[in-house]
Amino acid sequence: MESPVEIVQHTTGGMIGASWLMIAFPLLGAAILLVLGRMTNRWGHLLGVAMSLASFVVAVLAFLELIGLPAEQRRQAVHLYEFIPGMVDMGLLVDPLSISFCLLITGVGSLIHIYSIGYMSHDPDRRRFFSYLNLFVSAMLLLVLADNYVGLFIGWEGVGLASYLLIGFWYFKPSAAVAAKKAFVVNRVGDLGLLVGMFVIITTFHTLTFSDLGKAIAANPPSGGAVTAIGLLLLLGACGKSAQLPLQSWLLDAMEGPTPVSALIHAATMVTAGVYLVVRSGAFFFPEGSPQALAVAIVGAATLLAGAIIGTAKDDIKKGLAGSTMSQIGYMMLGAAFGPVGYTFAIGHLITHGFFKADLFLGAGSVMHGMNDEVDMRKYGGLRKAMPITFATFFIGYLAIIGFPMLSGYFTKDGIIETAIEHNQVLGWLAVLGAGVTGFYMSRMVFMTFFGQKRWADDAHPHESPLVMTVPLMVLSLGALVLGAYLVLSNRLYEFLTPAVGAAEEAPHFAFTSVPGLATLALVAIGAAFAWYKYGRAEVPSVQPRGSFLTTFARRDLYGDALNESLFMRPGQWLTRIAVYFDNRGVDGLVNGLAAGIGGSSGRLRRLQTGFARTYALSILFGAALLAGALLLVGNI
Amino acid sequence: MTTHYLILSGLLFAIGAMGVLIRRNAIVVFMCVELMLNACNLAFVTFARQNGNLEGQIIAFFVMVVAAAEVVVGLAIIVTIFRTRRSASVDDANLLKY
Amino acid sequence: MSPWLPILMAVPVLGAIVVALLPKGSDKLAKQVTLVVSLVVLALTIVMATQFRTGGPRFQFQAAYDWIPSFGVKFGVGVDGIALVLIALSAVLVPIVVLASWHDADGTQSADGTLITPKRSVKTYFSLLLVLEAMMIGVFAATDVFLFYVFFEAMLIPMYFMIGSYGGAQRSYAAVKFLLYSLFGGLLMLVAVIALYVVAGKGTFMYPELIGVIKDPATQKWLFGGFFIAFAIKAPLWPVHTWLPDAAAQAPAGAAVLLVGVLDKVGTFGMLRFCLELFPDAAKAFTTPIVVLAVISIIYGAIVAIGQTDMKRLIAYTSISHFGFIVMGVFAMSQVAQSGAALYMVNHGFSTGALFLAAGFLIARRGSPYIADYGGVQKVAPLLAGFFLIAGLAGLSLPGLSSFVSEFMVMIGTYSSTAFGAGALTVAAVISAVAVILAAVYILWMVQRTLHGPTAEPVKAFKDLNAREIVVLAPLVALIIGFGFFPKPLLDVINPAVTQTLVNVQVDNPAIAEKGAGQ
Amino acid sequence: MNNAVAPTIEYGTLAPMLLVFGAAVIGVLVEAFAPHYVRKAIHVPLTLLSLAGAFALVIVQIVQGAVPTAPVAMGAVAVDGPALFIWGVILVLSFVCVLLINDEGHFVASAAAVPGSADEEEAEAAGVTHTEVYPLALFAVGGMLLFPASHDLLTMFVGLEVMSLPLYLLCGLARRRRLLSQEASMKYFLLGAFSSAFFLYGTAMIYGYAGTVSFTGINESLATGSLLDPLLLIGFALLGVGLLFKIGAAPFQAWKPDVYQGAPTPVTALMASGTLVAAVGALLRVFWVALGNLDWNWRPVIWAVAALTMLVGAIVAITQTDIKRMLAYSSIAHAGFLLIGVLATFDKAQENAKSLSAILFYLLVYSITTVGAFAVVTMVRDPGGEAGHLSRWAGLGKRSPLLAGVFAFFLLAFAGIPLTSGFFGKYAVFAAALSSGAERGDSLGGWMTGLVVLGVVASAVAAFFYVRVIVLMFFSEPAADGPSIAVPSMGTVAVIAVSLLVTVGVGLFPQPMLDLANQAASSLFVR
Repeated sequence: MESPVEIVQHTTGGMIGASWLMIAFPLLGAAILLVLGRMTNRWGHLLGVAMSLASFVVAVLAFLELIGLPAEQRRQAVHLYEFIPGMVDMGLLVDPLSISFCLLITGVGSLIHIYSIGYMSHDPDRRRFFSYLNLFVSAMLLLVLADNYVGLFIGWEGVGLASYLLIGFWYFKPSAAVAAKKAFVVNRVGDLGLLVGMFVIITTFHTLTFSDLGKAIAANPPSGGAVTAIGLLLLLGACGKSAQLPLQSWLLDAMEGPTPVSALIHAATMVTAGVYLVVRSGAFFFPEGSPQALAVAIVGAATLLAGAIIGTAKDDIKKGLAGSTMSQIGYMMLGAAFGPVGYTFAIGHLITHGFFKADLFLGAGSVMHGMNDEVDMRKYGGLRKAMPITFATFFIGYLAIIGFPMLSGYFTKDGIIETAIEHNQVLGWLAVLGAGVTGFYMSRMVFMTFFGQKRWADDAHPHESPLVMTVPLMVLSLGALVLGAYLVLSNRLYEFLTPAVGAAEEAPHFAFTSVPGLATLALVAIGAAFAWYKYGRAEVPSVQPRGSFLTTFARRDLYGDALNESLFMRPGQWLTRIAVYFDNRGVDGLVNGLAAGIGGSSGRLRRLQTGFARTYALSILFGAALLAGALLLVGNI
Repeated sequence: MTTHYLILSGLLFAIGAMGVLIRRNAIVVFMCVELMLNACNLAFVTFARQNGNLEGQIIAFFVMVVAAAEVVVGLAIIVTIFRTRRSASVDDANLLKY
Repeated sequence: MSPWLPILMAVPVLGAIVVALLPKGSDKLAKQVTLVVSLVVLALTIVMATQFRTGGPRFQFQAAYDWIPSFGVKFGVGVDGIALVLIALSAVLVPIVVLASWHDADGTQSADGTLITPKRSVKTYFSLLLVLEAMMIGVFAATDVFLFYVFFEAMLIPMYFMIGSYGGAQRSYAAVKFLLYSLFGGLLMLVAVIALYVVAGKGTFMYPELIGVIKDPATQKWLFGGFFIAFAIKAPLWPVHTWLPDAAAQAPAGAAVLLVGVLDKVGTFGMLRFCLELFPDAAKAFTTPIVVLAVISIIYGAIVAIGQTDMKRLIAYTSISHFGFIVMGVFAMSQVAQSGAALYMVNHGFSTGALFLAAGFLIARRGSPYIADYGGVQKVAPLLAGFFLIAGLAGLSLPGLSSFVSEFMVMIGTYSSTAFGAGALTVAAVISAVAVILAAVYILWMVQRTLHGPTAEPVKAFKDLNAREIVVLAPLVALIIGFGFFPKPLLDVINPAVTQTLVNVQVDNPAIAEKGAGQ
Repeated sequence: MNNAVAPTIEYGTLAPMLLVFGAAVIGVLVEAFAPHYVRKAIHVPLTLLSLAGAFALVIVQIVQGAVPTAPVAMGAVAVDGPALFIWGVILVLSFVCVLLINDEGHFVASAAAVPGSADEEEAEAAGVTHTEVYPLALFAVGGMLLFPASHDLLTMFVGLEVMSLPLYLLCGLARRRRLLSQEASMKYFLLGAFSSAFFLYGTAMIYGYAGTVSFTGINESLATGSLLDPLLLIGFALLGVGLLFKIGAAPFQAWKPDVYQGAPTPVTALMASGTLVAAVGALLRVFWVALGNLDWNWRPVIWAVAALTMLVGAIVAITQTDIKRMLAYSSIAHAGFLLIGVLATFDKAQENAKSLSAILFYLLVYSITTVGAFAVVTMVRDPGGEAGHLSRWAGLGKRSPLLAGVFAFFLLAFAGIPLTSGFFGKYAVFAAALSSGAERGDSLGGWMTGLVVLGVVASAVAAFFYVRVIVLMFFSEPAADGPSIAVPSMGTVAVIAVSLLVTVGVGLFPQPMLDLANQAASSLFVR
């Protein structure tokens, strides 16, 4: 049977044909803001928002045009230009998968742009901030729209760059500078995987374009070995970008960036690029039940637990959310391991997560905004009266993420869990357990922040944020409320994605009363209750108590950094020192030594020139004897 | 019959060379060189006899003339040096070295 | 007989003479004349490049005049695609360098008033620069092996004086090291050149007539060795690289740009042009060891770069790593890899050029090349910081910037090469890919220590880039980004030449991918 | 025997040589009879005109193309293509050297006066000068003409002495640092006499072997007789000593640094250029013409000598601190490069023309550059005379860029950098050597390549000390009490200009000179 992923229509017309505008607008915005510089300080942020909105409009129009088409025509390739002659052309692939990402990116992105107007209003460098945000949006869109791996890779690194710039936005803080560098370098480790993966792909299939790839594979199904290699390499790339084990360590430090950045890049969009990569390549390189698919599942499960555990111990609200992000993406990865159905729920969870996690982050940002940038939850407490709107929206996001029935998270997460259990009991139940932990740490966060008694610093005067910040919160929380139900019930998302990711043997059906589902709910409830018992009812010490071994373990990010430190950084530094020494003393030393040797021999030889005429005469006689001897010798050979 | 003469000339030449190497006084050194030239003359004459042609003997005359010229030049130089340094030792003139 | 190339060489020479003959104290005039001349050359080059027919014969704008008949030497010039782009590179870089080193010879003062370089003869500097330009054009344009050699060696002298008289504290050591190192290689090459002439017995040095003439494998190996060592020193390849960090660190920024950006390319250019096509069997036989050396250079250069404390030395070591890539691409014997390598030569010129110049501007403000003396520059000089960052990103070949395309092509072409010793090539490509991580470390660490963090006390006094400096850096950045997304114009010129090369080397290594979508 | 034929002398062919000798004799008469205040006025034009005239005569012969194909003067002298070329070169060199000699202040007022003594001061005060230097120089030049043109060993010996004896004297006549000068003179004399004794004894043994001293005769008897006769081999070795001593090949190089340093610089220039050219010419004649059939025996030996000479010259020069001494070692190294050319002989004599022209070309460009370099040396002065010590040259480029630039260019030419004459000289010799090595059935084929590689290594080492001087002149700061730059006389300017012109011109367009050399070499040596 011919899998749908092989059918591609080429188009130039219509809004789809013009979908490159989506990338162009923000890019233009970034360029203007960066080139014109200070001149644009006054209106720069507005331009940024405008550009982001513009590409959102384009995305919506393209989306409408796409769903206007019959299902089998919903993969539209747009050829842009010849990139590397004889190897790859630059083109876009507008299909349900990419377009849904476009909507998420531009939609949530625009909201966060708007929010940032208020959040960054006091920052002298707001204009630069918006230029980076635009750059990010454009790169991210290129990532998801590109119809080949090279284009994807360019976007991939582009978002990496934007993330680097934005984490290091407050470059004068050494911690921020270091965090930015760390994020980039760790990501590069993943990029290595993606890069080598591309080597193998092009060598095996002679193309890097998704559509041709489909044909090539259909034409001659490749050996398992190559595909497994490709799959694992791509997975490495995904781990880097999506902060999955073992490349998770950068994400928590990335919170050094301004909160909107954490919301947009390190929660809603960029970090999910790994999931996109897996799903996009799924049809080619991650067939169900293949070892590489299993690897994806394991990574996902491991990360979702690790992230959750880290989340339980963090007092820094943003770091807590970061941990939860890791964990949620772990869920997506887990889902992405199990074929079309899994893809559906993974993408679904990705979208809903995009909403409620952005909601939560921006909420946290709003809290910090009111608490003059205090991030330690032990200095919060009882904020629900001080900032009601923020509280309300944050609370909705909270319910959504812990999977409270009928909210977004509930549908998508349960979908993943059930699919997982269908395919792999162990990992599935681990996911259930993870849900329970989620219930605990999210409740803990809510209780510590909004309930209980005030633990504010004396100079703190918490106040509600301006509308420009709260309106986006409301919109996002609305999404957090309803989106899951809309996507999952009656398989809307599944049907929509099928042309892009292929069809399953049997369409998924969401069961409200399934054993895993109920178990999940129960565990979540227990977790929430325990959180209430520890942080809601009881007094919260405003200084961190030195917790048990387990707590420290979690606080230290499961010793991930310590591991990198001792495993890579220190040996690396030693290696560098040795190499430098070797280069100066060894290689260069050899050269200089040779020179010195010649010089020395010269110094010795000139001593033979004693200045005594009789010595010279001797040398002449000597030479004469040698000459005669040699001649006789040669003559008689 | 002529080999003896050759051996003699060889000995003379060797003695001259040795003298150049071991004697310090410039005059003596120079005389040793002259000795070497005369050894050559002897050899020439001998070979002329051996080859039965006159060239060798003619050459001998040439050599004498050249040797005479050499004496003139040589003595001039050695005397100047002696006047300057109050010594005719070859080894004392040892400023130019290394 | 096309006059293009001779004119292109004559203009700078005449310019140099004019500049040298200017009356005393007319420094400003000298600079202006130099700038004008270099711009004229650039214009001529652009016009010439537009005349170049990609479909046409391999060598175009050919001209050959008898020079030394009794040695069989002709003044023979002509360009194929690769030579053309490299000549264009030189023509682009020179005016930029002229502007960049506008005050290098005037004697510069650091922000805190200490004298960095004393006043030196301005006229000499700029006339040397023009002479160098003529020779750079000549060396790429020469189709007569002897002529190539002559330029190859003669180029050293102006650069030697530029480093020696206008460089930093250690300049004379660096200059002598540079000269002797290259001279030694060159002399070995001279032996090979003569031997080539003798063995070929064609009575000519004209390159096209010498292709495929040397049959005996043993002879090929010896001659290959003679050429290769010279080029390896020039490139420079590990382990004969140690002259570059000294030279580049001591040279004034402008000279360093030309040294690393163009002069060293002669090495890799020579490998591609001479080592491969004149001695194909030897080239194939030596592929594996040379690729091993290249990979060592890539990784080793990157690691040592990380450990540097001196900005210019660091950049020099990054170049060693990049040259490793170029050499690897050349000897991967595949269309993609070699096109990538040729493209890399150009892109590296732009990226490293920008990096050296930006670093130079930084150093000119502080008077110290040491990274530790900086910090928080972005606060006081955001423009400078921005350019420096972009240049750095080009240095770590960030996708979307020109260097990525070439590095990507080299690696992918090497990996997928089916040439002799393909197994080794595959491994080499994978190992070399590790460099993308190391590159991120050495560039971003430098960026972090110089641009970011709290602003260091002496840095506070920095002025941001002035108009001249912006004019210097902007075109480079534009080219870097432009060719990052549209490498096609360059590749279309390069590809036919590479194809011809591969034909002459008798390697059948077709393009690895059929055309992508939409073709 | 009794019907002896009257000897014939081809005066026309020998005219250049005779003119020089004649002028020299007249010079002696002038010394004898003219009052001292007019002597110089007579000597200078006399010398210069005679040299110019001789050169003109050479040109005439070349233009006429009436190059004799047989030895003249009863087989004593061979005025063939190479000889004429060498004559031309020597005459040009000696002309420019006389211009240098002509310059004030190089020569002692009264050689007889003890240095530092009262009568020396008197002599200087009186402004007397040794005008004998002019006839002496002419005699030396005459010897240089005869030496490479002689066609039997006796004539060669006489030529050798006629060339050397005046030089011995000239070496001792420096005005400044007279002790050094006299010492140089004595060393040169003793060692020269010593080596010529070897030459003479070698001649005797060859005579004993061949029964004749004429090259033709020796060559013929080699063709028939045994090549393993000890008489022949030892005789050849002793001849070699004399010749190699003159060109300063190791291990006979010891005299060169001392003498070059001690002698008055104009004389050094004459020795470094003229003597070298003449000696190499003579060497070629003996090795190629007389002993051409013996080359299977001597090539390995000369191979070793060449290698040793190049390396010793290049390496020892590195640590020299006196400019003239350094140039002396450089000239030793170049002698080694020339020997590479001497080795480049072929089976078919006709091909030897290639090597021959290479050597002639090398001699031309090298000697001219050398004269120029020494001319520059004469201009850099301290209160006590020329600033010999290298440290005094520091920063010269700052104080007089032009002079320093010219000198740097000469040094680059010595180092053989392309676009200088020196490069093409080296190239020609190396090419000849490699092609001779490449010819089929040459047992030394690989060895020749090895020697050339050794040669380039040596030139790389040599490059170091040339470059070192450039570094001193340009890259280091001038000393406070740096040497003064003498206001050059017209003569010196002319010398520097000429040699610069040749070095640059040949560096850019070597073809004309190559044509000359080829034409000269095409006819090869007469046999």
